[in-house]
Amino acid sequence: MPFIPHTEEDVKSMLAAIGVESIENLFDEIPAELRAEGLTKVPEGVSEMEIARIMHGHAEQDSRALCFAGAGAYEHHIPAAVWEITTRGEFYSAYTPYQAEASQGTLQLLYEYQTMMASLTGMDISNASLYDGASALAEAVLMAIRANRKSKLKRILMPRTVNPKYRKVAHNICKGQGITFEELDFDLEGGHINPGSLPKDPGDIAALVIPQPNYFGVLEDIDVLTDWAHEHGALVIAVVNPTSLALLKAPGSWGEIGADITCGEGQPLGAPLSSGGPYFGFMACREKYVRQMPGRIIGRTVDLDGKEGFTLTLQAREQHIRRSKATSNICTNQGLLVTAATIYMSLVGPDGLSKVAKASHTNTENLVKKLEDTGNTRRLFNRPFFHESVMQFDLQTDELMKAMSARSILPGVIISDDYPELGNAILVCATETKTEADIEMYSDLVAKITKDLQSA
Amino acid sequence: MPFIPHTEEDVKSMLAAIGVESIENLFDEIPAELRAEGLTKVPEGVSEMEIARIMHGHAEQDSRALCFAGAGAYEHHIPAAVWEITTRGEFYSAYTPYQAEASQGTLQLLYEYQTMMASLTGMDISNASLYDGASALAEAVLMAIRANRKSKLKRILMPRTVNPKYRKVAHNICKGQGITFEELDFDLEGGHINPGSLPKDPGDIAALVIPQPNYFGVLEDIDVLTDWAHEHGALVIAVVNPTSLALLKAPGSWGEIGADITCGEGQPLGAPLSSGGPYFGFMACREKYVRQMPGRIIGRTVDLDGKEGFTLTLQAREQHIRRSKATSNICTNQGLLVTAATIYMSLVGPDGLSKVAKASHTNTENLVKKLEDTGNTRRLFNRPFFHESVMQFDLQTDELMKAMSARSILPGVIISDDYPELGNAILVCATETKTEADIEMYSDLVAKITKDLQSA
Amino acid sequence: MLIFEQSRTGRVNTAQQPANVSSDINTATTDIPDEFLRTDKPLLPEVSEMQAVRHYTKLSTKNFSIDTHFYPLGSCTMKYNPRACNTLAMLPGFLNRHPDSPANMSQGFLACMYDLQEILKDVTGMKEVSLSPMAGAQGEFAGIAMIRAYHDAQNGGKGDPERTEILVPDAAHGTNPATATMCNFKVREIPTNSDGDVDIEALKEAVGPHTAGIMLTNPSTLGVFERRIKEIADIVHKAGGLLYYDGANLNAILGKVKPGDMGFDVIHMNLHKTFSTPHGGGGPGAGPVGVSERLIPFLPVPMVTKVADEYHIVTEKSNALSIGRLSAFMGNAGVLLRAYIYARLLGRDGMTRVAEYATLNANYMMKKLEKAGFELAFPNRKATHEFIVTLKKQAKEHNVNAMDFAKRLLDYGYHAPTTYFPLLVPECFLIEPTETETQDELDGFIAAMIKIQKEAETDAEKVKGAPYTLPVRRLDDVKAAKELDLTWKG
Amino acid sequence: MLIFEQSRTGRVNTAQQPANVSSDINTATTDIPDEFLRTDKPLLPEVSEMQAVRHYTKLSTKNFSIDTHFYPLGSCTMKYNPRACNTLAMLPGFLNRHPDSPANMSQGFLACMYDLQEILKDVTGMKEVSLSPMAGAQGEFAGIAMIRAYHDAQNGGKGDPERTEILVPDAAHGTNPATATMCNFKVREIPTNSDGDVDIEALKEAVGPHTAGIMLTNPSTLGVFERRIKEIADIVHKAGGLLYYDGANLNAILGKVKPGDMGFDVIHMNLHKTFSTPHGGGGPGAGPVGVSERLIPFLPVPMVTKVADEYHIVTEKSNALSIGRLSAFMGNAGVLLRAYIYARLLGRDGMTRVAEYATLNANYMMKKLEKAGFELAFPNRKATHEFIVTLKKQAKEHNVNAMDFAKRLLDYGYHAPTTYFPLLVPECFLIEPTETETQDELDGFIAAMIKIQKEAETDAEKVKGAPYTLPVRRLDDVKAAKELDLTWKG
Ligand SMILES: Cc1ncc(COP(=O)(O)O)c(C=O)c1O
Ligand SMILES: Cc1ncc(COP(=O)(O)O)c(C=O)c1O
Repeated sequence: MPFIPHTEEDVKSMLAAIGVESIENLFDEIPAELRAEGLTKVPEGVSEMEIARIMHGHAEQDSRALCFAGAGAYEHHIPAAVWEITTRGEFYSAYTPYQAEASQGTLQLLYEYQTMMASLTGMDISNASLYDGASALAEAVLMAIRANRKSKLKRILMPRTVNPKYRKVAHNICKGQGITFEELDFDLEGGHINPGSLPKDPGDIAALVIPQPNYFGVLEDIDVLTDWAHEHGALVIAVVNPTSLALLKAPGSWGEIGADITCGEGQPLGAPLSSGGPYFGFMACREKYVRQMPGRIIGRTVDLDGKEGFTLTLQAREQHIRRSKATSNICTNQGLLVTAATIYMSLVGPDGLSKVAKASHTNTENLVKKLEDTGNTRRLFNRPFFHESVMQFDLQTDELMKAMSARSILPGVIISDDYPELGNAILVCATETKTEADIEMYSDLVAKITKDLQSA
Repeated sequence: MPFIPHTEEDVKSMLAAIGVESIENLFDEIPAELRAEGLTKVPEGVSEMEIARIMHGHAEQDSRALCFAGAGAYEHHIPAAVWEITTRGEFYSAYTPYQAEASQGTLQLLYEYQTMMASLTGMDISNASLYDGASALAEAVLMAIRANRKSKLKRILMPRTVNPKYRKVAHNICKGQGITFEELDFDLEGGHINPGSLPKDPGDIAALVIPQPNYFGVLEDIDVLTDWAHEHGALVIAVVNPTSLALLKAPGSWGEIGADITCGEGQPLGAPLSSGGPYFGFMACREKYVRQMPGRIIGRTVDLDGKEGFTLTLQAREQHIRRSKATSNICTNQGLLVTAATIYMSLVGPDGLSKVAKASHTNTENLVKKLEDTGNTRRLFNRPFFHESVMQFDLQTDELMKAMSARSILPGVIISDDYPELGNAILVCATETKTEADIEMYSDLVAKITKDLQSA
Repeated sequence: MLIFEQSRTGRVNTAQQPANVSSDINTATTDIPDEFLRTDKPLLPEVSEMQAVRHYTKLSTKNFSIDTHFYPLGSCTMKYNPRACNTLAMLPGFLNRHPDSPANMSQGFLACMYDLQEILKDVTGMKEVSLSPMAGAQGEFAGIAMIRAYHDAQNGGKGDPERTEILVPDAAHGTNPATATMCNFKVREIPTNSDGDVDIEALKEAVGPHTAGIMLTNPSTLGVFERRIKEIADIVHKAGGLLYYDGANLNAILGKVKPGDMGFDVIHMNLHKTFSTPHGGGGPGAGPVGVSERLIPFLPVPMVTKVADEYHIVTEKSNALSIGRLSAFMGNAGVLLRAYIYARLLGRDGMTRVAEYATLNANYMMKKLEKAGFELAFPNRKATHEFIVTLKKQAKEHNVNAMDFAKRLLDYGYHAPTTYFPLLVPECFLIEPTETETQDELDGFIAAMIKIQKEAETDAEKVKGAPYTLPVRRLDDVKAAKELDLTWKG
Repeated sequence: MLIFEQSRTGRVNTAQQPANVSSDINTATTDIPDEFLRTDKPLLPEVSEMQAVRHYTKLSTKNFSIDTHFYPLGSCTMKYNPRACNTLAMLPGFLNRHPDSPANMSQGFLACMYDLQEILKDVTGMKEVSLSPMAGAQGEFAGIAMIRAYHDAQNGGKGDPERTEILVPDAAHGTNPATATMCNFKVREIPTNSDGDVDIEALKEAVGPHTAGIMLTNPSTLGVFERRIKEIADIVHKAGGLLYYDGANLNAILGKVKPGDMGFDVIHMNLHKTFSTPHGGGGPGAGPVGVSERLIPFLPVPMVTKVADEYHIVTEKSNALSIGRLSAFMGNAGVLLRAYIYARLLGRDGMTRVAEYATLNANYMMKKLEKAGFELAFPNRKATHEFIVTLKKQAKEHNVNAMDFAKRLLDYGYHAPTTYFPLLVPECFLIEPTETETQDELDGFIAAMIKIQKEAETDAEKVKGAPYTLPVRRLDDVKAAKELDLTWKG
């Protein structure tokens, strides 16, 4: 029996110890009319050998594409050590460190993670993870509403330069609680929130969300925006890419006093693309808001002998203690991904992460230039960007996508659904994993496909 | 610097502690005229990201072929747990357990391995590995010469049904010591050593080598052969496939008193094909010969408190103690592969190994029948076989090989170099990893190719 | 020692850096204007690859885990996570797929997701499944949000604004009430009777036009099967409420009884429990939701459909009534892959056996502990896949409480059961052995409990001082919360 | 507990078995006649997958290893094994290649092997390289067999049968004399002078027409560079002998000096040392051999050549003078892949740095230990990548010997250095820190040595009773060898 160790004799002796005739008897409290006849649609069991062959087949079907897509999920080099250590049984098959003494490995790692993330974001403290970047933004919004005691109206200013999927998730998760999101439109030249377009008298706002880089890859005027929000009594929620923070100003240093809450998608720190998950959301904030923070937090303390150790702390914020009054319903989070991220950050270090950021920036810059050189596409926005850029193509984007994907190149992400005003726009990205030859292959192919399709 | 942790300041402080000016000074005992100018043919270093891409490319080049080759290396299903545990740093990056107290993991595992192998082979004891099956046979021959005190002539009877590569290796390793190998030819009908063809008066022979199954996959008359050897004062060296031992008579039970030394290739027990290595040679023997055994042996003992523990033992046989009088020069052996094999055997168990053996047998039987059904090929030998069979084809074997490999099927191993008398012969094998569809694909393709080539 | 304490300024790990990039954080090697740039170096470790490997390898060995210890943490289903699920889910073809890849580049992955949806439908008896929620609690959120959406769609779209309450038994997991709050419902607690079943009279009193729904676990977190579930369903349905099933305990009933047949309208599953995806030291999980007919339109996106042998991704574009997406992409896809592999390995018979042997193990332990003198919370009931021992006698007589027992178990090489949950049982040990443990292992745990009981009688201080053999002695949680030290400051 | 003690008759691990096969060992489910069949069940464990995983996971944690501990085992080069080398060598495309695949199905693998041959030629300064030997000792065998083949081919093929002796310094590794014996040579030991160099006068006396060759390590196993190597080469060459280089210590001189330039005719390399392939708890290694011009025809097969951008496998078929193959296939191919990846990661400059920093670390430790009062075996010499401390004073004064120090180091979390080798230094500690260790780690080891020295002075019994903190106390090796217990008997 797969994964069940019982021999027939074991079963006999165990049933005898219980004092029942058969295993079936153990289910006799279930009303007879409810009993199922077993399963029918679940296939018959297969051996590991068989499923291995099936899965190899499926994996090969979606063969390794050359990926120029970003839009919230980025292909970075992941050191082999990251997942070799992360998948060690002791990390992989443990659970939430409820018994701190028997979980010092995970707990110390999380404390180290909190330290790294707090420093990277320029915040005082970090939690131990949320589900993903999008839901982390939702939690940040809920947290801001709780934290901003002065604001009464549960209004959030949400720029359209925030990842549209994040905006949807924030809306879907927060709407039950009567929160309203007011959109801020973007500048069509710059692809950013033009500070000039900010309302003079915005009224009672709980928080302004500031993405950096924004969804278009463009850099926002973070200092001006942050100060504007604070002047109007709003908290600032920064949504950032963690790789970029090795290069870009940390939210803690935005404007005069810095952002209040920082969140984002942790995937670039050691998580493979893997169809969108598991990734992890990170969240960091000012110390004064720590009691409003959702999710696990690890603290350093001492044991009976005065020896240093680590433990879950401030649990009174959480659902298992506070139940309906908790800061969030989150329980299981994304521990293993944080394990990978902590090892990733240790392996690349501050220097390496900065080089990853720079190489990604430079590669994207080269890609944009090469694409423009074809004459068949042009960049839409004139502002500095991090490692993504919106390109407008002469072709219909879905035709281009079809032709490129047939050649195993993923040219980027089509964004016209969310931004119809931008026309045939594709968001492109070239991280440090792309070589000059890759970039050339892309631009050559665009030229060729455009020619072929236009002459067809 | 890849893998070197020193900062510039470290270097300064260390040089100061040593009292030299520069690292270069540390090399000043090397005569100046010998100093190299550095390296020239070694390429420039690359990052892990770059080498990963290069190696992915190379690996994909030799894309997954459907493998019907055996001939000493067998594709079996390997449970995922085997290598996930084997490559844990504590197994992967430890060395020979010289400090027993700090190596109980490896030592206990090896003791368990010795137990499993002794039982599988029906012998009293096992060592902890040799390099591979071929060199294990060479060591077995040397050991037999030492162990057979009655024999003076260093003569070994070596059937031609033993893997020709093993015979070559045995010859290459043993010839320096004046050992002579006398060949025994095989029966052309049965593909086995015909007991009737054994010399009546063989003279002084140190040992007879008996392969089971033999190189052709055929089963030898092990009982008769064993008894014959013992009657003539020769020791019996069994060369066996460990998978087959779940099904076939253990060498310890051959004939009246069983074989004296058993050796073979351990690869089928959890080692991937991986171009021929690393595999491991196993060797087991009667207790009375233990002091003639080459390689590491682990013993169970107690510690200062009387607690059970494991340690290297009988080291007086080995080169680091006995030097020029050692039983072998072997030092580093194939520990990690034995680790994998031990975990493999624990995961499949006696029942699973027997099923692997049976399924491999049945699949090969089906393959042979299906191939015969095409009318383009026939089995050469009429004796029972384990999981390999020699097939004679209508086509030139190298034409067939070319045509099949172009379709990513490896149809088997061409053996005409070693057995020109067998004509267009290919040694085929279908382990438990092959499905009916695989086998049909093979036979259909043979029919098609034969037709195409014959009509061309 | 913390990784930061092993760090040295200027140490770099060249093999892990892209070549030909300046690292000086202060030089504008890019064309990005200075105003956007960081000027300080973030506090990431500056260690060699070996230092990092050694540090985290050693840290890992300070954990108890399923791969090293019996881990009978009630309500968490800490059973063996087959290694093949990990190895196969980490095949390059799966890892490299970008979530926004078009369907023509994704047929292999989507086939697995589609099949998993079908499998989960069969297992739960629900009509349709969405895989996207990223853990149990997010599954709960999706479920309750669907209940809200359903009521909002009543009366020709005008909604049913009266329905502001979610009923939750007092034994419920903390995520249940927390979720109801997140969806802006009021929580009303329903008491449990002495047999561990819901107090039906209290329920009857509680329901009404304000009832949006009830959240139930069956088997409940008390380790018993709620026998009058049909009656409960009728009561709630008649009042116009919907039934939410918290699937955390599905392991107990796989193939034996289906939530759909019990009358539930919506269910979440914890794949990291029942489908044995790894717990990862606190996640990731996956909390797919299944629904009855009437809630199908509200399911969260994305989902996968199959049309003429091709797989497609369904988004909010085509499902206007959907509660929408709850994550940027498709939830914890890699976890879903692991669950799919696990389900295929088990197959339909294997699934049913899971419930049988999980139940066998729990009942065996329960009886043996009872015989050894431990007090059961519900001595007249059969255990499901878990059961509760109450140590209130020990606490009273020897001043050795459940926490002390728990810590001492660690010394004996066993992870502690869930303690102090459910809250209504005093000095509570919720014990879930799972089906993958051997009788020997269970006997070992029971023997340890008996030993600790003896220790409690003869040397209570010893138990109260535990653990002694772990990397640290008992930790000061009060100090941790009072003198917050949440990041290393050098 | 042994795995067998966790076994139960009849327990099977279904997921790891091919389907549809009867398992009954007694029924002839195949057409194989009974006379060939086994009737008893072999003693393999009958455990569940989880039991096996848990058992071997826990066993692993009882090991010291590079990934967990500083491991300054002299002569063994226990440096960091980059994880990428493992991950990439285990790509399915590499694992699935059958060794008898034709060259057209093998270009990816063969390209790596060819490149590795070229890299090793550069590193050693030899003219041609064969990768096939499976460890250092087999490399030695190949080397000495080639020397024999060379002498046998002299005099127009009549050979030079007088040459029956191989010279070996008394400091040589045990594999050297053992190898010479396997090739049927007599071994003549050459003494070492007080500076650690070969006693040239003794050498001059030893050489003659009976000299087949000499086996040397340079730097020697005494941790010093043999300065008069050229003179030695001349002496041996003039006498008609050849020079064999034991490449175990190549880590010390990578890119700094090449064996080929020192006058060696043949060399083996230990890729598991210098090229950082894993030691695996005792292997596998890889011991490629390189030769000067005159030995090329004798190289072991297979080798890889490149003709017009295609790679081919060279076998005994085309190389008639070859000493032949020493393994069934191509040696430890997967180890060779790991070495290749490592070499590419380092590159030419990285290689040279290896020698530099390995040497820096060794000299630093040597000086610090000397300052702390430890006696060096060769105080007037520079260390190479390793060096020797002799604890004879401690043994004499406090009755605490090298073994006691070694065991006590384990308590302090350090693997012991190589002890009692080379044999000519009494109470010998051969210490090789390698280049991948930090100054902090070296300082920690030195501090531990100083502490143990203090303990030896004040509480010798404590040191002699070590270790105390490991899974077992000091083991009784005498009992192990006397009362042989080599397999479990139930
Ligand atoms: C009964 C019950 N419900 C809900 C949950 C929440 O699931 P998750 O932790 O995956 O969010 C849990 C798990 O901890 C549980 O045990
Ligand atoms: C100096 C020296 N020579 C030869 C060898 C033998 O190498 P191997 O163990 O790989 O056979 C060793 C390694 O142990 C060694 O240190």
